[in-house]
Amino acid sequence: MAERRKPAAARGKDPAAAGRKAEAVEHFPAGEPTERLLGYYAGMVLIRKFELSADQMYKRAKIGGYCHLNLGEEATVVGLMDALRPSDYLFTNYRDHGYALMRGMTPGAVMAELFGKSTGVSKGRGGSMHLFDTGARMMGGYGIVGGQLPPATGAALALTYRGAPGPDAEVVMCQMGDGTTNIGAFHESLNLAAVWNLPIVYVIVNNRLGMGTTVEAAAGEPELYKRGCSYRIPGERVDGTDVVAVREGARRALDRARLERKPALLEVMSYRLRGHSVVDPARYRSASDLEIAQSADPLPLLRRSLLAAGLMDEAQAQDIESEADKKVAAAVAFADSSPDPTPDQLFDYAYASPVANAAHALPGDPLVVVP
Amino acid sequence: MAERRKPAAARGKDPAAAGRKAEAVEHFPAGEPTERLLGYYAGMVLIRKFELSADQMYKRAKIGGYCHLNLGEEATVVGLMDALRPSDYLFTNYRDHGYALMRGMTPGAVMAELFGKSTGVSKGRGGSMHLFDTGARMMGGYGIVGGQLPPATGAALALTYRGAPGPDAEVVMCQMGDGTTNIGAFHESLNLAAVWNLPIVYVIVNNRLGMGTTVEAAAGEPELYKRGCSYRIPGERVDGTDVVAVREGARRALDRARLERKPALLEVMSYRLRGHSVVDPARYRSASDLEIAQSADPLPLLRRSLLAAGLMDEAQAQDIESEADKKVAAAVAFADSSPDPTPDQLFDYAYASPVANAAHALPGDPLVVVP
Amino acid sequence: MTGEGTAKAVITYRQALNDALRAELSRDKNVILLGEEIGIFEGSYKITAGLLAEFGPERVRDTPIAEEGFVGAAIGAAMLGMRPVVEIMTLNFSLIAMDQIVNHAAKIHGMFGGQTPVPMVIRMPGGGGQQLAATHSQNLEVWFAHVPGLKVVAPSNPADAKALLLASIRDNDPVIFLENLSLYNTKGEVPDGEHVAEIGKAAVALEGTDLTVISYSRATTVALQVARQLAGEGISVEVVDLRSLRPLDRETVCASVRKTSRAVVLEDDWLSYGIGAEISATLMEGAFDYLDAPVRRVAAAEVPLPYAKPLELAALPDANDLIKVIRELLDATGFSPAAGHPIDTAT
Amino acid sequence: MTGEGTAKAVITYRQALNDALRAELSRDKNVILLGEEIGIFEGSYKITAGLLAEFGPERVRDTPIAEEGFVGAAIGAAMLGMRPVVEIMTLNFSLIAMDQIVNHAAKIHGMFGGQTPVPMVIRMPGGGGQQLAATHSQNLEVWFAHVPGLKVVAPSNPADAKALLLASIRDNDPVIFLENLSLYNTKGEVPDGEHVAEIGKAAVALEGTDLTVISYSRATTVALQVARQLAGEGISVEVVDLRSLRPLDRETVCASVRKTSRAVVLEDDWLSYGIGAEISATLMEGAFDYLDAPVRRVAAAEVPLPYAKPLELAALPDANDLIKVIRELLDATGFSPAAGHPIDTAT
Ligand SMILES: Cc1ncc(C[n+]2csc(CCOP(=O)(O)OP(=O)(O)O)c2C)c(N)n1
Ligand SMILES: Cc1ncc(C[n+]2csc(CCOP(=O)(O)OP(=O)(O)O)c2C)c(N)n1
Ligand SMILES: [Mg+2]
Ligand SMILES: [Mg+2]
Repeated sequence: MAERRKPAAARGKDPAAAGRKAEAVEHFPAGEPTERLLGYYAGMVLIRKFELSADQMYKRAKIGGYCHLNLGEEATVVGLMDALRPSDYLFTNYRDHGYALMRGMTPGAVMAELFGKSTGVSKGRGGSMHLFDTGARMMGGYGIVGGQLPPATGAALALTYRGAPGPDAEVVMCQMGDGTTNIGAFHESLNLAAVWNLPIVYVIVNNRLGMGTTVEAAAGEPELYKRGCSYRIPGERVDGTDVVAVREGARRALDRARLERKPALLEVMSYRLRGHSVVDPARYRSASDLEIAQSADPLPLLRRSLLAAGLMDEAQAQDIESEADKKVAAAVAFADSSPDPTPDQLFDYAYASPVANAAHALPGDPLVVVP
Repeated sequence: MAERRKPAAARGKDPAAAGRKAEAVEHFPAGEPTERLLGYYAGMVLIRKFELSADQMYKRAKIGGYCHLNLGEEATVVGLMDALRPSDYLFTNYRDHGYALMRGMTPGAVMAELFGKSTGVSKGRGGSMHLFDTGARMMGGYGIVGGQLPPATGAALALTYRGAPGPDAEVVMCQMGDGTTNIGAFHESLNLAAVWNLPIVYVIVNNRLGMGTTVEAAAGEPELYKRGCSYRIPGERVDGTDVVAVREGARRALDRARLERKPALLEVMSYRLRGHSVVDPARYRSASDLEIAQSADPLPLLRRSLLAAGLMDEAQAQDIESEADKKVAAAVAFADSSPDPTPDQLFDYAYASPVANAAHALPGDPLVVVP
Repeated sequence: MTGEGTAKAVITYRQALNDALRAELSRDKNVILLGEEIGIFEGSYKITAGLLAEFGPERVRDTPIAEEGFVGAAIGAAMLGMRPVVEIMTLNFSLIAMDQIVNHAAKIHGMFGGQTPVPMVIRMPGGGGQQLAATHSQNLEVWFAHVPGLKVVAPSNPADAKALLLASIRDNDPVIFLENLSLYNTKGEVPDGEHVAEIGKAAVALEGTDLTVISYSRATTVALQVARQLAGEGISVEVVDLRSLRPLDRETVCASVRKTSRAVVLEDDWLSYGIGAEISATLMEGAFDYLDAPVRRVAAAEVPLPYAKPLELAALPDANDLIKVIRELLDATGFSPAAGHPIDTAT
Repeated sequence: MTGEGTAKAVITYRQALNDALRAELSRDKNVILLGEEIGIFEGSYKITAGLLAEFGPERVRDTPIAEEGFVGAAIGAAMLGMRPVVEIMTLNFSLIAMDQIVNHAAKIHGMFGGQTPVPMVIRMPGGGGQQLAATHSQNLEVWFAHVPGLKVVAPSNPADAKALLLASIRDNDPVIFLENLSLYNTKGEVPDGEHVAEIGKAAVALEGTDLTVISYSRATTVALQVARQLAGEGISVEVVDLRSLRPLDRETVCASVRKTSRAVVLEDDWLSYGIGAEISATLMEGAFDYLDAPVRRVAAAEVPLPYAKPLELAALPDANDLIKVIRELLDATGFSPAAGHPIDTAT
């Protein structure tokens, strides 16, 4: 498939500039197979529908706890995940539904996790923030900001004991939000990856906000892709509303990790269409800010572009969309009809190696039996 | 006094290059008052003699615990402290004896602290790593690597509530070692200082080693003054064996903090003449590495230069040296004859605000009195 | 308590905290608030609602996500005379700041020979029961309670929340101020005017004669509910609300159990090495000869708290668990209920 | 224990650890060591001496000063099948890594539904008494012992140190392996060959009939010394060495005290909310009717540990404190010593 490398000079610009997107159409690189582009659209639509459904299900109290959606980040998620191979490893933050779906976890098993069912990808133990699947090499969504970075770095360390760098090498991708670049774990992790030459790509999904805080208010260097400077890790910024641009940027970074066994930093400029989590009305957000985000919504953009380029017709688009509706409805039905874990299973995963005298008492149960 | 500003282009070079120092003499900037230069020599000699005495006292078991010396860093310490005003605040790491002395704490009270006496600057509670003096605005030596950075940053934050930036503004200097730039607290602190525009100068004393680890092995960007890049904090590197160069570099950084209320980063290239602490024989160190350090010893260098420039004669030099000997001997005598804190004082500083039911039991004492 | 207001209003725990912060920001210009999202977002749990608008971004300062950095910054600011009140969004994130809390805030006054106080407060909510899963549902109050140099309070009701927050802000030592997610919407009477509690004192929240339940924070609300329920059955339960975990008011705890001869500790945290262990050990030392039976502990099952509701419910202690243990203890000691002890529900 | 070596050598605790690490590095190529200064410096306390030379810099990996980073990196490496053994230079620095230890290492197996074990060991020495002052003299083992998902061991002698380190490295869960600065130079017999201890089991280190001292790590050496001394006076002290703090072998502790009817806990950490509290509470529950008097606790004074030697000595528990409390307890229970109980000092 054709490589569309942007001229180096163009990298580092924020291509998704305010207010210009609403009317724009994307131009696809020559040689990009149509099925692939339609597949991207299908993936993005699936994420969108899944997230809207999760929002509804939360309101119906089928889902509890914290629930963070990828709405607005669909092109980012799909582009990143298409660049990642099945043999690669992924670590993400808590905003992880779309990644799980694109990593091949079934919508039913993901929804079941959100519902806290025993058929969920983490057996109902983790919930929305903690999706995990060994087979998919999705090594977890993590709820502590920055918490995923050191383990992801260590996973890359483990890979250095497995084999040499090269076109077939396994690598790690570690996703995080913009706000995460300000925490100590970011610094320590990138530094370790640099001094140890680890095959890892750190991806910053810059959706311009950490909860209600702007990047400018939180980061001394708000051009986040430059923050590899403190470790001599090269950085690149791509347009997160353009799925192909994301994929290409991710590939370049992954190539460096794969072929040279060196870390890379990728910043994906994206938007958050809603509040921080489903319960956040985001009143702190100005109307114009929201408008910019909405005008950059990658879904209508890609739809329009595919139609305009004649790569998809309206019927196909609707097929894709209703297909996604069906998948999501089936996922909800599966989750709904799945069994709850039962209290007798509470200590099932307490330890991986069995151990004498483990404290497995329920509240109020006596600890010691007096003879 | 005359300003000797290096051309900007020269900044950032490591001026204390290997093996060139042994024969070199320093050239002093025009207009630099002789007494001041002699004062620098006197300060450096005092630190040297104090540290050698501390080493001896440790071997005689007058001093316990960990004890880290400034041997080799005398020009760095004196230059930094001369640039700092009495109204400024200082935070350092555990390698703090020289800073305490140059901040005006008496050698006797510093030595008494090392001896764990109640006349010590921290009343014998802190020891070598934890020298503190409210009056001298020496806000502590800190034993946890990087631990001093967040509090120092917060001290600078407090200053922003006190008054406007300007030539009389108070500022904070926060010293650390090269190895400290790899820990999370470094990142979080510099970032806070940047986004909040705090009047603080972070000083990295790059003595090329963190215990046995070289800067190159530990830091992804081993040119440490560049590590402000992730926060848009400007950095500068100066020759830590040249007391005037250190002072000038520190002044430039302090000026930025004072006048513009913005953080700055200063890297001072220095050498460690001995092991990490008094008990470390530093067997990991190559002969050539040690030779380089010894050839850069700032004491003979400054002595030679002052003699060569005719600013000091041999008799004056010997006077300065024997004066320092006397001060150190008096410090030891003072420390030796000072009283130990007594067990009844154990809970004296348990709390700053008295509180009901404080747990002040000695080992084995009952906690509750049964009626 | 100082102050003399007698009028009372019924407000939420959240509002009580907000009132206390507003009062102290108004009273003392050295008081500043620091934390993630406390300004424009008004706090993740809206404790700081309205304060940015009223006091501006320098007094109510949003921080980057950097718990170690901003907790440490509060320490340094306190050393220079400010009185920072830090919000850590939830207690779980305090793990990132632990070096600054334990190696710095708790040590600086003593280690430097009493030369600098560190007058700061760290407010944070703990607690499970919200399906926030393992990393977002912890309590860990026992960690802080174990550390000399810290003071640790855990108020259970709006009046104490306000009075203890005022006391904590005016205290010259670092105070860990423990809130609980489940308490924010609970209501209670708070007297008007300035009431400043004394740190280090437990309270007898409800008097009783047959058995003492010792608890703190959210668990006290459960204990009180159970006590009122059992009163109808002729069982007179005394509830001791610890309020302060460090210092621990051992005398009040022991005095109560010397009277009732039976004790149960109810806490939300994991059982082993929890607060209940210290309470039980304290009663061992201070009420051994008065005890009719061993002190019982009701606490959380020892697992990373699962997300799924049935598992979460099974793992966390509730009123039924407490009632069951109280009955077991009464049975074991041959208790037969007097018909309907009158109890003072207004306490 | 598995393995059948009967020959024994007298070696130091340090050497026992070094031997165990060497054995595991040789046995399993997935075992790697990570930590500050463990390579060219050979470890701050020389536990890893010679291992870099023998196994090279990839198996014995020096890290930058970044406890959170390299502890977390060990977690991720473990998730991919490595068996990292991390050295944190002293326990005090683990505070920086606490989020990775408690929110990640301890949670990942359970929170993700048992899909990935986290087979890693964190070795670190705690302890005071070396004049290292407040921030470098802590124990805090009770913090780790409180956390589900972790296993926590604290061996008191070279044989246990070796056998438990082998067990910890082969275990599929994160194990906190607590050493103590004062133990490194202590000597003891270590059987040749491969002996792998069972985690979660306490040991009766010395049998006795009159009183039980419960302790772990360095404190056990003090307890044994005191027991041997008091044996000469006709006082027969049983010493229970906990060895594992999580899981806690409650049955062995209770069985001993049901026999002796008197118990003292000796620990190096601060008293309130320490290990001793859980032991006392456990005895409350499991030996109440057998106790002749309340369980006593001997622990450190609750201050940030001062540097000055006289203050440090006053703050830390020692043999004299233990003897004093044992005598008080014996006196209170009307004990009169039999002349010279024979004791088996070889246990
Ligand atoms: C250490 C820590 N501090 C605070 C939080 C609360 N919190 C959850 S998400 C979030 C904002 C993160 O922003 P960003 O990294 O930009 O990711 P986004 O949510 O935008 O995807 C915060 C502060 C947390 N989970 N962990
Ligand atoms: C958080 C933490 N980790 C490890 C240590 C042990 N330690 C003490 S000093 C030191 C090396 C520090 O090197 P550097 O910052 O270069 O300072 P220098 O000693 O050279 O002045 C280490 C690892 C510590 N005190 N704190
Ligand atoms: Mg964001
Ligand atoms: Mg250094």
